[in-house]
Amino acid sequence: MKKILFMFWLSLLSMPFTGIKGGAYLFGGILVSYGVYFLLANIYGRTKIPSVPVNTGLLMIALIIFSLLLPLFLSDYYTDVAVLAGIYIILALGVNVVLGSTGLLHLGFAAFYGIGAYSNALLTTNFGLGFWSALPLTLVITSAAGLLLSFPALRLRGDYLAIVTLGFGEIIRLVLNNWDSVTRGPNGISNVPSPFIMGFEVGSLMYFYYLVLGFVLLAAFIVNRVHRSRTGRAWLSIREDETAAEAMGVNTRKYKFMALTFGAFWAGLAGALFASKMHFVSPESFTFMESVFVVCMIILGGLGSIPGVLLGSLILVLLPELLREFQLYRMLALGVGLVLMMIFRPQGLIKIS
Amino acid sequence: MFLQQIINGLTVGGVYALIALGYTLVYGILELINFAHGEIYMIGAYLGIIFLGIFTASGLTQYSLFLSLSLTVIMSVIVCSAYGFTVEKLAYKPLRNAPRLNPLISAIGVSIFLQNYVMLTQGATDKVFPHVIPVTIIKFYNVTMTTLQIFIIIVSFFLMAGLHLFIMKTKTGKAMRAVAQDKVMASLLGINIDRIISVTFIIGSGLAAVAGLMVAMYYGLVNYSIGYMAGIKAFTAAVLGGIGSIPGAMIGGLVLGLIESLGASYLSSEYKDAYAFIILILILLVKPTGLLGKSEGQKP
Amino acid sequence: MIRKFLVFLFAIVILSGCVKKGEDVIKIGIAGPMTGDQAKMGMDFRNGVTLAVEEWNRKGGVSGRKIELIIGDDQRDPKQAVSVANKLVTQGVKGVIGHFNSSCSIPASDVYDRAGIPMITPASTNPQLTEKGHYGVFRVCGRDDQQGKVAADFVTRELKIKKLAVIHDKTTYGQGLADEFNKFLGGKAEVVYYGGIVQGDKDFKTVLISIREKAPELIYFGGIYPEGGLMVKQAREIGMTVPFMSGDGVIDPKFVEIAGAEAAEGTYLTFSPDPNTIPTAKEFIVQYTKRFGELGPYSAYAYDAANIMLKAIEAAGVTEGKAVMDKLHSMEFAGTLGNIKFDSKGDITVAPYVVWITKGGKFTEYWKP
Amino acid sequence: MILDVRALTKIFGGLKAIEEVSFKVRRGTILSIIGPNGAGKTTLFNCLTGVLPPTKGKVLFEEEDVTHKRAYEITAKGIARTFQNIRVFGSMSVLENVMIGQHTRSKEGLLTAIMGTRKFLKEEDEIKSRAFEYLQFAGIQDYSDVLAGNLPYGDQKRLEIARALATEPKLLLLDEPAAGMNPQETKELMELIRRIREWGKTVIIIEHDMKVVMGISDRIVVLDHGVKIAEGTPNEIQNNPYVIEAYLGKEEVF
Repeated sequence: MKKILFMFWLSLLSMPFTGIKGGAYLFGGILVSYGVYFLLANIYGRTKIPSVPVNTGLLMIALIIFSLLLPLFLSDYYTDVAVLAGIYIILALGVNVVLGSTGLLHLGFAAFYGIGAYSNALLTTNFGLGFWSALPLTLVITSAAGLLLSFPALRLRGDYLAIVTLGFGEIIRLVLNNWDSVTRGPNGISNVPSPFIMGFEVGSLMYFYYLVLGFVLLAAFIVNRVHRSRTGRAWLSIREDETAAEAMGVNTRKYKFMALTFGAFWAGLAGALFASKMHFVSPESFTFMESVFVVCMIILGGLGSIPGVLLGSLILVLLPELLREFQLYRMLALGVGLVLMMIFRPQGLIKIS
Repeated sequence: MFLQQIINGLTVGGVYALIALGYTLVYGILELINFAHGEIYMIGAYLGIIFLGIFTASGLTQYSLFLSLSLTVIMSVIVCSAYGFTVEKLAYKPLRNAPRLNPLISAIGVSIFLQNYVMLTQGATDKVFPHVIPVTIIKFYNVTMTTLQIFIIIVSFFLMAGLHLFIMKTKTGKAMRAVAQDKVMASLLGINIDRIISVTFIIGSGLAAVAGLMVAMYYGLVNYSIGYMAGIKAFTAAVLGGIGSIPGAMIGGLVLGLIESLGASYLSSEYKDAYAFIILILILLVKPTGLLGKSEGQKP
Repeated sequence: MIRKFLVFLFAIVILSGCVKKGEDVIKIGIAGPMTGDQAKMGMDFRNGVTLAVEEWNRKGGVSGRKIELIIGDDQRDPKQAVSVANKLVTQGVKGVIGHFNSSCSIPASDVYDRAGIPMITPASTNPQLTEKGHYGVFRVCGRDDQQGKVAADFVTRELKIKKLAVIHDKTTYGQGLADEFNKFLGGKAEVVYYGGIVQGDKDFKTVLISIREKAPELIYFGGIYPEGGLMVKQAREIGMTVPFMSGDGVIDPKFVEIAGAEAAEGTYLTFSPDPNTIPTAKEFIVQYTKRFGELGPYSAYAYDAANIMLKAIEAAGVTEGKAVMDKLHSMEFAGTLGNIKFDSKGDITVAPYVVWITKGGKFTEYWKP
Repeated sequence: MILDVRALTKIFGGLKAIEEVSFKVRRGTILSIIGPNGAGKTTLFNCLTGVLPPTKGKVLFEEEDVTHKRAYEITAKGIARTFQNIRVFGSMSVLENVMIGQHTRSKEGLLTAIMGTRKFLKEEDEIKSRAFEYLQFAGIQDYSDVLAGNLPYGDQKRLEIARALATEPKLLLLDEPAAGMNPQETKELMELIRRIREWGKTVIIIEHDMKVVMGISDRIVVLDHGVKIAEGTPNEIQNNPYVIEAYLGKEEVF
């Protein structure tokens, strides 16, 4: 009864926006979906999503083989989506180092992504560098940006850090939009060339797919290695309890530095790939929502877990593409999803192994 | 020109200050950056347009503009407070004992939800506030302002003073301060923490609704995305003044409004949105407690 | 979970392989902002194209084949635009009407170019689009440099203004237009203020106050109607009476609604000639208003773009991209807004811009170059 | 003298949490710090370990001034601690918790980890086997793969001690190790602390359980309202009138 009253309250609240009829529909909708949920929960006997034991090794091999074969029977469109998913995975792996492993809620990662994309675009179009010669420079520039931001970040805890990184992200976007002489402002930079491998242009989507896949594997491999090393353990300890970590001899400042720089490094790589895939960069691609989107991927998959990052990125990139007709409701669902995840399953879909 | 910019800055700053109060109240009590607060303000602005529309359609506005406007304000404040109350109950209360990051992420989720909820139900295009309020332009020497501007400045000050008195003098206000100081102690003294938190959200949301309404009237234009930027700026204002401090939020809001106005006119208007962030970062680096914040005894 | 997900992925792969391309229809893509804050523009544009396609289908289609419209929503986000373009290509469209925003059309044109599919945009006015040299990119609207030139001519020759201020909204469109306008002034009038504002901002008084100090005789604004409307309104509130001038992004009934009829009075806007005064457009306007209500600023362009695309396909006899593009380059088309012929870049040969004025809350044609 | 505390003072916004506290600790002994709640015992620990910067005074560790060093540096020099309210790394495994303790005693960085060099692998193996030894020492080796947060309370306390020992300290600070333990667990804990001393480590304990304090301490320091009111052997303290007064009416101690 209390629940029904509560649903009634919700529909009452919505009435100024949805009208009386809309409010009534909403009431019915919530009631029905709650009924269905109740029924399902009764059938399964429990309401919680069970955590899945995953045999990671075997699964990884299967996944790699699967992704190697994938473009052979995918249409261009889905290859395109897969490439985008790959780029997001790399970006999310970077954010995962900062948020998942070290526990720093960074809401400005789009800035590093953007810096990576713009560095690549500018170096290749203005200085005639190729993708490969521009890449190391791009990575140095983004890592340096990450290092630069870690100075203020080191002094702040928790939510203050979130808001400062958010501000940093917005400042970078404004600079990209307003520094016309370099970034060409809102027009963006077009004609970013494709990468060449041994004098052979990786123009076709399928080759680009393999290039991105290679980078994804490399990133996952490296991040995983670091995750399980002394450095990774130090990061985790900071996430768990900063004071205790420091008391255990972990130089928390230094490791936060490292995490932010290391995370920015991958964001830079993702940005460079994004630029050469789209052949075009503009400030609109690096908004606050982009940062939130990546954070969502990690939260969905499970903080700090690498398979979780893969799963989270895939779900959040693929689902909206598959359900393009429901595009409008995508963000709505994302918002509700975040709240529900925090309340019912804060550890993400995949449990940290 | 300088004086003109000051008046302009005060108008904008008054609105920031009203929203900032909501952040400061909630942060003081829950230590949570209520990311969704900006959206509550946006909802307040929409509610104003919706209710005024209803009253106009029912003929009330033609009968008495004053009555219609007052009812609009009352209804918007009530419904908006209900939104704030519900958001707290649904999205923050279950997370009260979770790690600090979780309610923050939940708040971001609420913010995304509310933004898109309004977009879906009210459309993505700008809503125009009906031109019902007669605007008179007042001019003396070189400075021009509208009656609405004066109204906004006065209402902001009035509400801020009212809130200050409420917190200082009333029993509920004192309870709020006690909860902000020490939750455990307050509950031992028999204060109902849940009720105080609800009251906090209701007051904050009500103030945001007034801010939203005034902005809708002043600019005559509202869309679903205004909450994000206004929310961030109001938060900056709260931090600028010292988060948790009520006079701080007021001063922070006004100072931020002035900085934006002067920055946009003397430096560059293209970077107008960046000033708030630059100030925010500088403040947090140099004096994290803000202008009026007290330094708390650090506890590890 | 993972296993289910893999099964899910496989299912998608298999399903996408199963979709057979219906060979008896010709698919035409239409891409623009169907949702988001410019959804109204997208809707006008979609209505125009729908009307044209329905007329063709009623006549029996193109060379006996019916036309099927596939709608892509780019939400005016360049990244989405590329994604939508790829999707349209995969679905086998033979031509694309779109995109709407220059910032979307430019990156998307690369995708269509690679796939050998012609595109005609009804609204992207940024010169860069056709300057890239893609053979299959066309536009039925004018270019910002043409629009900017008309505005500059009007200001210097007709109004004989000596001092003016230029503001833009820092977008591809707004800044592009303002820059072109600036260029064509050619020093004949002094620009006392030049600067950008933030799109989405609501408070422009600070900028206007700075401008007021410089006492310009006219303010030129490159941008779209919400900012345009607010700016005019706020200028009047601080006692400025100077006339405003802007481009096609502002010519929308909402502009007057936001600014208020009184404040908007006398604002000059560059835009294509009034379709109501063009005899060839009469039939279209009747049909359109009957079906969808009031004409949007780009409805006629969308209608023309669709007709031109279909006519070219019919003339080519095949749907193969290159052949259609050849026809588009060589033929002359009778559009509602006059005859259209594309030059080698894909732009229309006659600049169609005139100056409108806002009077009593309505827009009327005011000056022809 | 392994530790020499000289006139240490910590002020929180006007409130003196500890005031001019001085004492010395001899190598290889067990020193207990007792006092009523709010006497400043934990604050003293926090100042000794660099968690909080002291307002005034000096801390000398092995004749070296460590007063304003940061916590991790002090740990590296050889002072380790546990916390009053348990602070294990809850979502890491028990073994990983202790491996963190080895942080200052290992040095491989990011690059060698990425490349997986032989040196790196060797060090990882060493860390792991040593961590396992500490688990054995604390008697919780059976739980090495369990998430630390899922351990029962008493075992979490042991884990904290094992983790602190893994930093290979010369001086170990234990903040109320017996709090919340049943008599059997307390007995085992005392045994563990004695073994730690036999291992050649110096130990400082904050403890309320007087059985523990009197049973294992070599010397006792008594704090009240941030001031040291007495110091001596268990016997001397038991008979000290100031101490009895400080405790009187508050807790029944003896």
